[in-house]
Amino acid sequence: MSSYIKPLYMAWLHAFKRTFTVKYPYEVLKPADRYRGRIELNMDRCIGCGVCSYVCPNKAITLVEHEGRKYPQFDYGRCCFCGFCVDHCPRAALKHTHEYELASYNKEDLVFSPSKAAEPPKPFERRVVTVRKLDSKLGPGHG
Amino acid sequence: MIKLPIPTIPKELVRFLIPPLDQLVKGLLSPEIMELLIKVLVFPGFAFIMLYAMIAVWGERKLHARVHLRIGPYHVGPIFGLFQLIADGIKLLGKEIITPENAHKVLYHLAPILIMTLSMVVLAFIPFFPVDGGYWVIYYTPYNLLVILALFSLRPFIMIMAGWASNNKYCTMGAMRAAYQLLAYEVPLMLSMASVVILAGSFDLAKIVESQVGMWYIAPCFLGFIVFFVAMMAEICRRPLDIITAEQEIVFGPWTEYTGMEYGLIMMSEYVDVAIASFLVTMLFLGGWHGPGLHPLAWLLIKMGVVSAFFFIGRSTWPRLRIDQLLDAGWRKLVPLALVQVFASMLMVYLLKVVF
Amino acid sequence: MPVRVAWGIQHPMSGHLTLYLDVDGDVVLNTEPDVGYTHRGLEKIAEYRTYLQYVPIIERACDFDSSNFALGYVRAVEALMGVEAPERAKYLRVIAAELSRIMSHLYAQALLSMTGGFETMTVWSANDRELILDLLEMLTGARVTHTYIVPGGVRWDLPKGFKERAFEVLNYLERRIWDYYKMLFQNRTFQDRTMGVGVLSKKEAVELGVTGPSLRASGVDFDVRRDDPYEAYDKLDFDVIVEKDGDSYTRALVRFYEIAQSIRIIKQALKDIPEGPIRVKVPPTLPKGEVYTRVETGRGELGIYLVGAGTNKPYRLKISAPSFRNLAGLVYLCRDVPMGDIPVIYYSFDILLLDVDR
Amino acid sequence: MNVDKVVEEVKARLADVLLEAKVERKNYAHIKVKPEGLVRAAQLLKECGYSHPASVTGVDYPDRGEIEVIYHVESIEDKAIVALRTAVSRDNPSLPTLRDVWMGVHYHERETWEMLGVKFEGHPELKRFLLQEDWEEGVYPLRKEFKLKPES
Repeated sequence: MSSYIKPLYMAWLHAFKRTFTVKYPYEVLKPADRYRGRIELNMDRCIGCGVCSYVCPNKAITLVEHEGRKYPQFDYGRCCFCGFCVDHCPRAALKHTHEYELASYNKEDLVFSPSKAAEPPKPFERRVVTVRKLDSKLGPGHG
Repeated sequence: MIKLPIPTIPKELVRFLIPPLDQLVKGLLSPEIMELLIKVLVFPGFAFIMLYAMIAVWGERKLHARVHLRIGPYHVGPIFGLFQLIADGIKLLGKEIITPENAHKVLYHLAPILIMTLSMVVLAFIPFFPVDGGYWVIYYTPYNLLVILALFSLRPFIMIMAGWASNNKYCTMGAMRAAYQLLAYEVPLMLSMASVVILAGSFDLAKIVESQVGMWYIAPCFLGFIVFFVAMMAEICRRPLDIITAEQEIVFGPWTEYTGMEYGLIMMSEYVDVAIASFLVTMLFLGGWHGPGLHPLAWLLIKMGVVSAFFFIGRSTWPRLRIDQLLDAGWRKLVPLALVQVFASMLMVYLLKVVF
Repeated sequence: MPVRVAWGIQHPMSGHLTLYLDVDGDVVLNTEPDVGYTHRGLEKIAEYRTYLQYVPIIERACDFDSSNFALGYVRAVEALMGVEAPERAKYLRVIAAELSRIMSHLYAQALLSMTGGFETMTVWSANDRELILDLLEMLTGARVTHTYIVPGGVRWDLPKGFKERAFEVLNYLERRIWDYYKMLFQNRTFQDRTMGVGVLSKKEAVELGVTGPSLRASGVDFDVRRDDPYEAYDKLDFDVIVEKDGDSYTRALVRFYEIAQSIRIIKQALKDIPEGPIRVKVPPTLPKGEVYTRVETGRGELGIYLVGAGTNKPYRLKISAPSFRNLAGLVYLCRDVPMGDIPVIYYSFDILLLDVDR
Repeated sequence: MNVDKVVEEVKARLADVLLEAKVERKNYAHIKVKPEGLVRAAQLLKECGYSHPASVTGVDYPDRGEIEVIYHVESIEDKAIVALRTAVSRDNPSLPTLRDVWMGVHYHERETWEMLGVKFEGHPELKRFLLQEDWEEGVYPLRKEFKLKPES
């Protein structure tokens, strides 16, 4: 009988604990330092060698002509955010930003031309939760 | 030229057939009619049920979410998503009502209307609180408990009808399960109710409540209370016993094919059923409208709200049982417990008669 | 007369699997699986990608357990090249793989409790899985598909503050899982639903080739981590959980205890981790030859058969996925059971269809 | 039975069909037999405690004109793997099914048939498994002549 009642007790107990939810559109979690978000291109350092395009597993990077020089163009419809291009760039011209809200209404907007890729990341406009709090009152020995 | 006599209608007949307007208005505005209108439209009728469904859906989702350590409805309405049901209702109104090609069209569209009607009709027989010279009830009969349970046990037949009419394998399976489930809960439900009826000596809910002035029946009939609560949970398909509409197994049971507002009606009827079940539990075991200080109706609603919460929290407490396990529990556990309770009640009544 | 019901592809609980069930009343007489809805031809793609490019792709073979899958593939590549990862990288790999295993097991537990409509455990498990995902994000930079383990080592060292946060989260989780035990495994209704459902005896389990926690639940004492040790597992102390009942409840219970063991392994690895380099140079091409390696993923044993042809692309790659092997057990058990037990048996095996179809 | 002993046993008892048998590394041996000796070899391995297959792989070698089929067989007791391999011609690849020896080989063989066209004689359920229903008959995606379309 107690094995029927105990879950009921547990359920009522947890009804008054602190919630886990991050209210996403209003507040966002701070990504970790190493987070692999949108790739930012440093146009001054880029030499247009094409290593990023060669190493990309999904062929998301193509080299395009821009102001008379070759620069990578990123297609985030294909990108898998593995970061091999950043690793292999001989001039460290590529860098991950923490921007991850890349959804768009059409496929064409996901193709980031060199000039668009060179823009700095947009800052978060909402409250930023730095880290998830662990509820020390959860678990046995605490109720 | 022959003058034909113009047929004349006797004045009495005219007055009888078409009553003058003033009398009509007077008749319609008579206190009896007005009272009936209030009962049907406000309490316990449409307005109350809409309000209850709104608060119940919100409360269930909130409670459920809190147990999950979530927040629950958050955006719509003033206090953290109270108007969620209205938003859902508007969405459902905008949806197309789809009829499956091979369905029996008439029965298919009749089923959701019937199940909603059936749930609402039950409200007409519940005496809610005493008013001078009687009770606040739409239609009073001394056998109202019997009528309510008889109407309640019609629900599986409508489910079978819907399941058959939808012409879908999952719907048919759900309909069969509805029939099985009827066998499991109906007998313990009646038996546990009988123990209260024996103690009160009446089939009238009002009398039963009146006889609980000194002591709520939950004390002498604790076993009966448990059995009644569990059987009622099976009757109104709350989570551990919602085998008929088991989502993970047979999609949505007999109601799989319904869309739009027909689906809305079905969901609404479930919440009406929770309201009625909570009223019944309150009145049979928890002293109905008795309580110090407040208006009887307030006490009734408070108790009923608490009982509803216990109906709702089952969803986040236990996983669903299998149909054979429910039948097993119904016949091997609930029926013997209910029988013990019936004999205990009889013994109590007998002892009371002998001793006093 | 039995009716053939298509349980799947458009069903709340089927995932990407279709089971054609022959149902008589409420009893399933026979089952025929129809898989392939997520077939992406990963084995063929391998022949068109360099061995490094394939790492993020094989992680997609099993999204919920990506580091373990990457580890299996990377070990095959390294064995073929004759390269060994440095000592510190081995420990880091163990940490990533075990975090990935916890992530996978929590998800399996969430789905299994969902089969009974028990959303509480689903959300609790998902909540605590988030904490593990946060740790993985700190370590690898991505939450689900990490691309952390590459041929020759790992890509990054431990970040600053990782040890403290990891101990904090793991200590919390170690306490918290006993809430799961109370709420799920001691819940009488859950026991009723899963105990004695889908019983796979020891002999049947071995003959069908069932693997992983499902095999250990049937009483077979076999774990690749201990019996064919790879990376740093031979230096770490952990128990292999073996139960003997072989029903759905036991399969869930084995996974539950393995979460505790994984926490233990990560804590040890974080304490014992040696200093040193994390990545060594690897040759640019795969040498001629072939190799078969196996690792223990969250779902069971993953075998990778790799044939090299002297180019930088594999000549042939075979992924022997654990869910593919467990599928045989599922089909074997879905006979003469009530309709309500189908989802329970399905999710007790923790079959991920991405992994079956590849 | 230990892999060394298995290799000795195989050499002693399957000499007429054996092409190659060696211990490659610790707990891993491979045995190559002629197709006609496959069932006998499988039965022998099962006697030795190699109770279930871990994978069935087909590798296409167009230059040699043959498809190699490899059964990786596991033993729980020895924690060892034996790769039982055989080669069939590409033009008419056909092998006896090992389903009667190892129950677990069922879906593996079905997949190998679908992907490489190796026909397993006596297999009860040799039909579409992973590929879609309207896949062209006689096109086997893991053979080398099947090329992926170049991406746009």
